[in-house]
Amino acid sequence: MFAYIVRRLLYAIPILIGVNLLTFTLFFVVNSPDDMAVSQLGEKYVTPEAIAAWKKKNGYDKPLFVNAEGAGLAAVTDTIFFTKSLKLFAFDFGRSESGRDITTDVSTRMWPSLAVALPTFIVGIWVNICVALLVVMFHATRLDRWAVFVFVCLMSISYLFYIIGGQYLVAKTWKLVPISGFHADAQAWKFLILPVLVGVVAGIGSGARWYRTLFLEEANQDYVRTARAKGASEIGILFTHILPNALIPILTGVVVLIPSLFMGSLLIESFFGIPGLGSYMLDAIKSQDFAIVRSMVFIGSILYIVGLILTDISYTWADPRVRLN
Amino acid sequence: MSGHVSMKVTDLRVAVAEDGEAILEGVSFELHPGKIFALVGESGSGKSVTSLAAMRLLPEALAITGGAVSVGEEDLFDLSESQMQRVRGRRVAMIFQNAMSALNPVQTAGQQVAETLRLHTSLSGDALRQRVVQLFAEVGIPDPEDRFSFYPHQLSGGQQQRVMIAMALACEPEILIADEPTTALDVTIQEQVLDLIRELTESRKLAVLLITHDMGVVRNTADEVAVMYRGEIIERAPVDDFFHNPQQAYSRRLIDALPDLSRFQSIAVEEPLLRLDEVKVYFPIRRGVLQRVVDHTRAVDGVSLSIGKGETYALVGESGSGKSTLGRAILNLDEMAGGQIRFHGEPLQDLTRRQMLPYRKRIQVIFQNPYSSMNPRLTVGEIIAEGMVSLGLGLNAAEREERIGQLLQRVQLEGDFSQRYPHEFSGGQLQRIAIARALAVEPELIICDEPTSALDVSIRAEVLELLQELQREFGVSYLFITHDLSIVPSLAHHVGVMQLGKIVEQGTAEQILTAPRHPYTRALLASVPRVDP
Amino acid sequence: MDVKPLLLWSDVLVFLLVISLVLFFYRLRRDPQTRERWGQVFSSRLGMVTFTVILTYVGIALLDSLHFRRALDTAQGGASQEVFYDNKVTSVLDLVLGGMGDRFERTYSAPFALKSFEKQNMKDEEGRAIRDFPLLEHAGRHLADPADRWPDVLAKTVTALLWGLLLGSIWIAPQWWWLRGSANPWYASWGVQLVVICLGTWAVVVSRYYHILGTDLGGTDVLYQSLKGVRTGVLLGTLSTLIMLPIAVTLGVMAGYFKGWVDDLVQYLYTTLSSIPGILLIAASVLLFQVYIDLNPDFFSIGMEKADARFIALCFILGVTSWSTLCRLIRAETLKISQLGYVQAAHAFGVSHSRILGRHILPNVVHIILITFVLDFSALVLAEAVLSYIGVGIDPSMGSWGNMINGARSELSRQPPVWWTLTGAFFFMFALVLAANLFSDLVRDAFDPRSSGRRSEA
Amino acid sequence: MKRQSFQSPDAGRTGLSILLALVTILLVACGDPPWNNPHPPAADDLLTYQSVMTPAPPKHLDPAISYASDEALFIMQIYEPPMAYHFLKRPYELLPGSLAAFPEVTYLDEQGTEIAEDDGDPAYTRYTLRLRDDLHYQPHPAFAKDASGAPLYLFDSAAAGAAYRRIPDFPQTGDRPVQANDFVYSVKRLADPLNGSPMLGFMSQYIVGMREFSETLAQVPRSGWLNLDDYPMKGLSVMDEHTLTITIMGRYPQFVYWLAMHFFAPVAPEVDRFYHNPGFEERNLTLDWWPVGSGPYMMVKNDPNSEIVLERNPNYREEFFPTEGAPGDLEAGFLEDAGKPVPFVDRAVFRLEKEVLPLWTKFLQGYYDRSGEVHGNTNGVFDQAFVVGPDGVEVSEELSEHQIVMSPDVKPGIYYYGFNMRDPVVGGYSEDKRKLRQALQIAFNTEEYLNIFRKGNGIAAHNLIPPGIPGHLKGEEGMNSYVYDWVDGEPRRKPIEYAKQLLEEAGYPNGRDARTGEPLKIFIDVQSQAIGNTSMNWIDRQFSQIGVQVEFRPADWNRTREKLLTGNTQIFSHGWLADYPDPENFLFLLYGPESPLECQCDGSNNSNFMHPEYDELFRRVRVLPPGPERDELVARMVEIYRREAVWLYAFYPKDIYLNNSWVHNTKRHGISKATLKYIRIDDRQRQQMRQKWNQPVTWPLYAGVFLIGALVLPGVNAYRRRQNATARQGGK
Repeated sequence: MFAYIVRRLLYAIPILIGVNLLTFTLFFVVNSPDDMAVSQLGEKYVTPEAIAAWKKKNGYDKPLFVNAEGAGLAAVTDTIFFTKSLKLFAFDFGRSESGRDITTDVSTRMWPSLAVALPTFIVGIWVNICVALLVVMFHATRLDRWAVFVFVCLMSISYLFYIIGGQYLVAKTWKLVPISGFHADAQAWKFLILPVLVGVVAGIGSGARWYRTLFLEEANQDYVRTARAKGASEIGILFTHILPNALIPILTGVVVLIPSLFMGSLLIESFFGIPGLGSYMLDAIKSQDFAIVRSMVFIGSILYIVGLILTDISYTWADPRVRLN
Repeated sequence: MSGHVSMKVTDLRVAVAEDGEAILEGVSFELHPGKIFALVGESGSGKSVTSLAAMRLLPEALAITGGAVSVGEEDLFDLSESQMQRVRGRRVAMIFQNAMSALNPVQTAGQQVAETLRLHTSLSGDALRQRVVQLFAEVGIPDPEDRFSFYPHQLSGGQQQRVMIAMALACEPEILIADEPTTALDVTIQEQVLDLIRELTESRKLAVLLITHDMGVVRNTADEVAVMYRGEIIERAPVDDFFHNPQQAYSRRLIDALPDLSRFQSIAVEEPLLRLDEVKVYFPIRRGVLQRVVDHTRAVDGVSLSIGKGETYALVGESGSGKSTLGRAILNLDEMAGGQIRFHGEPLQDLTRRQMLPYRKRIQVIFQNPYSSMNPRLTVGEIIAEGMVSLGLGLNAAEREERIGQLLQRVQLEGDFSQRYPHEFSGGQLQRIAIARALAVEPELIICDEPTSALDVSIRAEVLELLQELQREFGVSYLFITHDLSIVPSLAHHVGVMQLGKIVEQGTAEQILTAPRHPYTRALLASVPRVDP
Repeated sequence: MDVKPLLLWSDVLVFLLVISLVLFFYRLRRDPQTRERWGQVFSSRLGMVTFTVILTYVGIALLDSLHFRRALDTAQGGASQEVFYDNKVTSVLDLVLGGMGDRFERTYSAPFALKSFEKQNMKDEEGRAIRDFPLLEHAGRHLADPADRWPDVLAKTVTALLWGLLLGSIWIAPQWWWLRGSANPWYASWGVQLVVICLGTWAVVVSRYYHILGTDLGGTDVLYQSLKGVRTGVLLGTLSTLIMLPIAVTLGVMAGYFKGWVDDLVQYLYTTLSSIPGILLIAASVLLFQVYIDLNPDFFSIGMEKADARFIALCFILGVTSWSTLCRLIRAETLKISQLGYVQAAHAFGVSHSRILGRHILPNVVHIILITFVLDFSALVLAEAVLSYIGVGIDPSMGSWGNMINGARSELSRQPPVWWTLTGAFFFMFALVLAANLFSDLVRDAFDPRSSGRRSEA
Repeated sequence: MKRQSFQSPDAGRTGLSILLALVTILLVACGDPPWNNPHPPAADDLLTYQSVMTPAPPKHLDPAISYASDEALFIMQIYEPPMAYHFLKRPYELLPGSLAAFPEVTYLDEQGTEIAEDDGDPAYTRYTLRLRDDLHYQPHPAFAKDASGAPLYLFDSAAAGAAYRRIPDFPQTGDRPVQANDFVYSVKRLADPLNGSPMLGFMSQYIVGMREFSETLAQVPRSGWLNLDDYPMKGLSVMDEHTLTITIMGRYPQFVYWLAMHFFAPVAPEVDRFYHNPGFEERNLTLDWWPVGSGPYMMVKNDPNSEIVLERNPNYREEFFPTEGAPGDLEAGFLEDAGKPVPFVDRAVFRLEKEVLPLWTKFLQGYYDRSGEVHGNTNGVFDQAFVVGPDGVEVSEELSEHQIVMSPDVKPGIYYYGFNMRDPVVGGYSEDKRKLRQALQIAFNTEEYLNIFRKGNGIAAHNLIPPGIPGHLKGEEGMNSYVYDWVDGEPRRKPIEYAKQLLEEAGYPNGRDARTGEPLKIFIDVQSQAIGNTSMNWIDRQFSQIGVQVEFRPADWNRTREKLLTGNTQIFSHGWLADYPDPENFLFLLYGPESPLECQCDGSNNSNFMHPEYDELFRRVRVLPPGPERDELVARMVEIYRREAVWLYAFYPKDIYLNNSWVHNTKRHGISKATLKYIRIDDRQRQQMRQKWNQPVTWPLYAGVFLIGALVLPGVNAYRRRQNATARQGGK
């Protein structure tokens, strides 16, 4: 298993290089370093000298991928791509184009993201499982079919409507919670109720439907018949046989998401004014702040890869049949 | 057969819930303590449905429409579901066909047995554990203490089935329903499990309902037998009577499918067609950070054999013995690690895809699963024509069409089947089509990889018959790969017994079947059911 | 009227798609397994209903994809006889709707309102300056008394519905004749068709007198906008998948069949792509295309073509970012199939690689493509709204539900709230996505071997 | 035997009551309403002003670098530049800020000898600045000293100071009086190329020796802090502790306005040195993040992701509320606090609000005192609640209960769509081209556009000089007579028929080229974020009235800028916000040499307007002091602008800020942001109103609980039915 993890981590390096190459290409096809300087310097009194100074200060005064003037290895190393990527691999994200330290920003904004994403994730899974179990209890009645229909309806509503509706009703009309904002203090939960609620409700449709399918799939397995032949009650079977088995695909399906929780949710964060990484990313895209975009892509890729590895590990943990090699 | 009746099934009727199509049309029988009642029939005859209906474990698509199942005083069909839960496992227990899937994969074997006890007794803690270990010992699981915390996948097939039996017997039920308890097992283990059931029936005075398709099992195990055919019991008799004097033609056919170890193929010619010398096929085992090859799985480990022209060579072995890999190696589908294959004296190994082409025409193959060996999206005609086209037999479309018609007729199908699709045919018909496909390129050797193991016994015989006819007609040789010794005598000239990648014994069919030398061969042979030993 | 047909790239693609789908199904007609599975889909009432709803949307989208430019009147005393065309692009849908999109108001107005939502400076009869809600230009002008509004609406509704019934029966009668013997529940489809035709007739008739869903900030009819959003939604949902199909299928099949370094390379490619946070990839790519379009204005003679180019780019990007899932599935399935007897048999018959791929592998992964196609459809329609919110979606000049929601969001916080734009977008989007989701369930049940296996077991 | 049984109805009821209990507990736990208060409970009793920053946090807070109004909002509370504006008086009036009196101006010739003011063109102008003597910096660790008098927080290595992450982490602070040299130091910082100040290019045209200073510094090898005091700048000199002089080249009367901007506010060298401690920059301990000044407030928290908090500077000089104002101010209550010492509020919290919607809701709930600081944030939500009518703002009934006070704010700026005068179709100075442009101007109904798309928040411009600035005329004489007629005491746009006629005269009858019959198509370059689909459609409809077709070419800012620099546009959108209230700051937008094509620079004359008469007039206006002579020249220039129809349309942006009733002294100042010190809050009223407006609606909670119960029960029943079923009922 250790060897397996090490191998997966080594495999991550070419992937990250590829990711970086793609990010750089995409970004610099659109923008030249000059464009970046102009966007950062504002609208008034932008002189070529100011642009040159900005590029020098921020390290964009080099060729992108190949330095024709550089001798030998310098042809590749003395480039924007190499210098900027190398720093990323050392987890040195540097400063954003507007001059703020990205590491500090990321490490402070990570927590609000997590504060929303983690409860949404956990409560979401819990609620979905409960609802799915309830529906499985209805199984083979007309209610079951209606429940599935309702799930599909819930799935068919755009996330935006959940957010808009939630804010309009709960915060604006009923005045139960603040409409947006976040404070990292004892009363932080007050701000989290609504985003978590919206996140959970929006996820019920697809989540509960998926879990229901998993439960029913397990319910058709031979060992369930065995358990019934033993004389176990329906509820007993549900909890001692079906649930643990259905948890395998559930767990492994969601484990890949856990690291990405740090990245937060783009929409929820921007609608609810939560200063997390999701809105950080959105702002960076909007203001075309390449340093942040580059770093976030890098972090996102790493988290994704970690998620994949965790998934594999969680398989071995949840399912005694699986061994890694 | 008189005395106490443990379970009485009267006029049991089951139908498809949706359209009311009848599955069981009035099945009745009784079970007696200490006796094994065998319910025999081919797939789809309704024998499993009978057992599930009796336990009220039918899937939702099926519904009980009539009849009664009484255990003691109680009619099980009058009980509520929650009362029924008290009957299951305690008074009536059940063991299922495929133990691997019938056991919960994420619970240890011990826990699963303990669950039955916990449901029906007040045992708990250490006492519970002790009881489970005791049960394990009783059903013959080695190291019962350790096995308690083994997961099902860590146990062998036979042990899994023993766990099932332990689970069923945990609460000392009066009645045991065994639904094909040995079907998925290798023959040697099959015998041991049946012995165990027999033994327990005696010692515990169990009333056993044994459901099986295997007449050999019935012959060796049951006290009374009933034959099911299309949802009805068509014949019911004590075992001896049944085998000596079957009343129904259908029963007769079932009995006839049992092997006859007195007639063998005479050895015809000695012109070698295919020669294998020390053939080895290894699969690498990779480990470590860099995935270096640290070892090899020796799937085929030095096999030598020779097949003559117009001869059938049966390669017998249990699953995992490497017999199918050998077949693939001959076809150049798996790479060889060593040794030589000579066809007409010319080496086949190390040929490229292109160089292999001329031989493809001459060596053909028939696979085990007829359903997966036909592309569902092509018509039968297209399937048969494929080889003719790609191997360049030089026929035009009309000629091909004509040849396909002939071939289909030759394998006892109708010529106009060529426009139809595989899913419209039964397994037996598909296997005939597979034979036609192989014959289409006029091969000299056909590798038959378990061609009949997916078929019901009555159809199996027909297909084997056809193969023999074709051999006589076209002088084609067969390499017949099988796990089932019982079909060998009527078919093979030579037999090789394979175990763990090696041939442990080979010789003429008569030699092997009448005077086996290797203990493994003997074990295999012992488990073959016979009508009249 | 002189018109000049205009074929946008997306029109070309969507008609190509329709043609290829028709051909595809025509070819598949003779494949009994596929027929049986489709039969399973259509043997349920739900399948019929949802399919009809989807077809309605597709129909609207196709009508809206037949673009043309009207000719301008010849210039007075113009020296040349050359005909010039309006740079405003009209579609057949606009004709069908009877100018619903041309009846502009000044700004907001509520559904069926007679007066504007906002006050304006006016002169009363005596010429004094007053401030009041002005009457709408195109709503209720035929009414003598504002109090007659609801009776009038009712009367118009009844007539429209009667016309709708008539048209509906004319439309359905031949179908009934043609499909008399069919075992499928066509009546469910006819029911939906009738409802759709009645609603359509009603909308076209009543919209001449009222704004059924009100008007938006710029005074455009919201119903019209919602209908224009149909094309965007449907095309995005289909074209994205269409564009990614060749790449995903080719790579997936190659990886699963040839294994070895091909497999390693393809796996590397899709792991890399899928490890980039999707939204960033999409945003970056959309901006890239935007710049390309900005830098090459000569390629696009009219604004519509520009918006269209951006739209296709978006489809392409969404396709590329989602290919990895399909590629992975196809690779896995190919791995499985290439172990099956018939592929082995083909090897034993010396069939060439390309023939094996073409005859044995590809046809047997089609069901995965199909399932992905229907499953992705609704996800893509939903994604559009989110992307438009982030600002990397559809060009603002192209009608889309996402753009409508985006614009309408702040309207809800007005006092009183402007709810109708949001409602319009919501219902049109919801109906499509719901139908697509339900339909995709049926398709998956029918085509996914796992779920169909379960069914036959029962 | 113990049996597992499921007592469903009981269980259902128990579950329900547990849920109910939970909700009740939750309600109790929430404490007293209002529950939706987004502010954390106050830890102290400082009077706190609660406001917003929108839509993004400030990027720069360094007075030498920042050049944006949302940044000035903070900088101007913390720093105090030499000059300031009168809070109430209009037109805008300059006052000494940190100076004791207006700067003394002396004119010098080439040799540096003093000459009289009207003595021809002086070679230099010298400004002598005398400081107030009560100026004092805020407490700050940069001023903290150890026993020996050496700065306490100077570290040799990054590790030594690693414990400090924010300014409040430093336990010791110190302060000191402001000295003349601090002003000199801050001008030198403008010239330091490493700072990249936007003022460097512009100011080095004027301040003597600035360019040379900058070039010298560029050659200096440096790491860490460089003491700028060691490098003299020719135009700057410190006379004594409270006096300094700045010498500029030639005559530039507008220079005194620049002195009211934060570029010239004092920066202490110790502070600069403190922030150059090793490792500080990595932790955002920079002047760009933690400004240090002598203004009324100081920064105590800078979390750009959520909030910025200012607190009263205990060392702030003596300052009083003005005692006189503009006409009407007394009636509006703006003089209630006349003569009282400022500032009034102890603390100001600016919370980040990216979206207008939640901001607006919180404002209406009373949680924000004002609807905005830099923007009124009322555009997106303007509606029936607030309508701009001819008599000011009309408020809906519900909101009039809130007694919200409006503060209209006309910024000294102008937004416009300009023609590129070098364009072959719409450009050029011939009669037919003029007519074409005028026809287009008439067709574009600016008033309607503003009403619909800016909710009346704008004034159609007849002039390129906005109201409140000399040169802007009201009434008939201020009307653009090429586009409007004077009817019934107000300007009325000329009829479309007239536009059509002009168009015909220009050679485009009915919008078709008279020679080829080709329809006239105009191209408008817009910034893609700045325009929506609806307004594009609307503009399209406007021009279709005269048969002209419009094509939009949206692009991002970089691309738009490129097009402007290369003159590759036909019609473009642009805007200008003035730095100071002087007509020169607007008239230069059309000054020929300012054309980007002419100067090969980032010039402001994006229309590439070249008119010799205009240019000549501009050169004279630039150096003239305000007065009738200048007014007359300005009027002639405006007339040229109107006649040549250089811009398609233009308007002066207007903004409406809303204030809750407990906020006083809310008058907007169009230019200066240093107004926080005048704000007064009635905290008691604020508490009451918040209570009143935010009573939560609780029935949905109970309804939700019952709904869940109603959903669970049928499931339980179905289960029970199955448990009691026998095989006899034809079921299972």
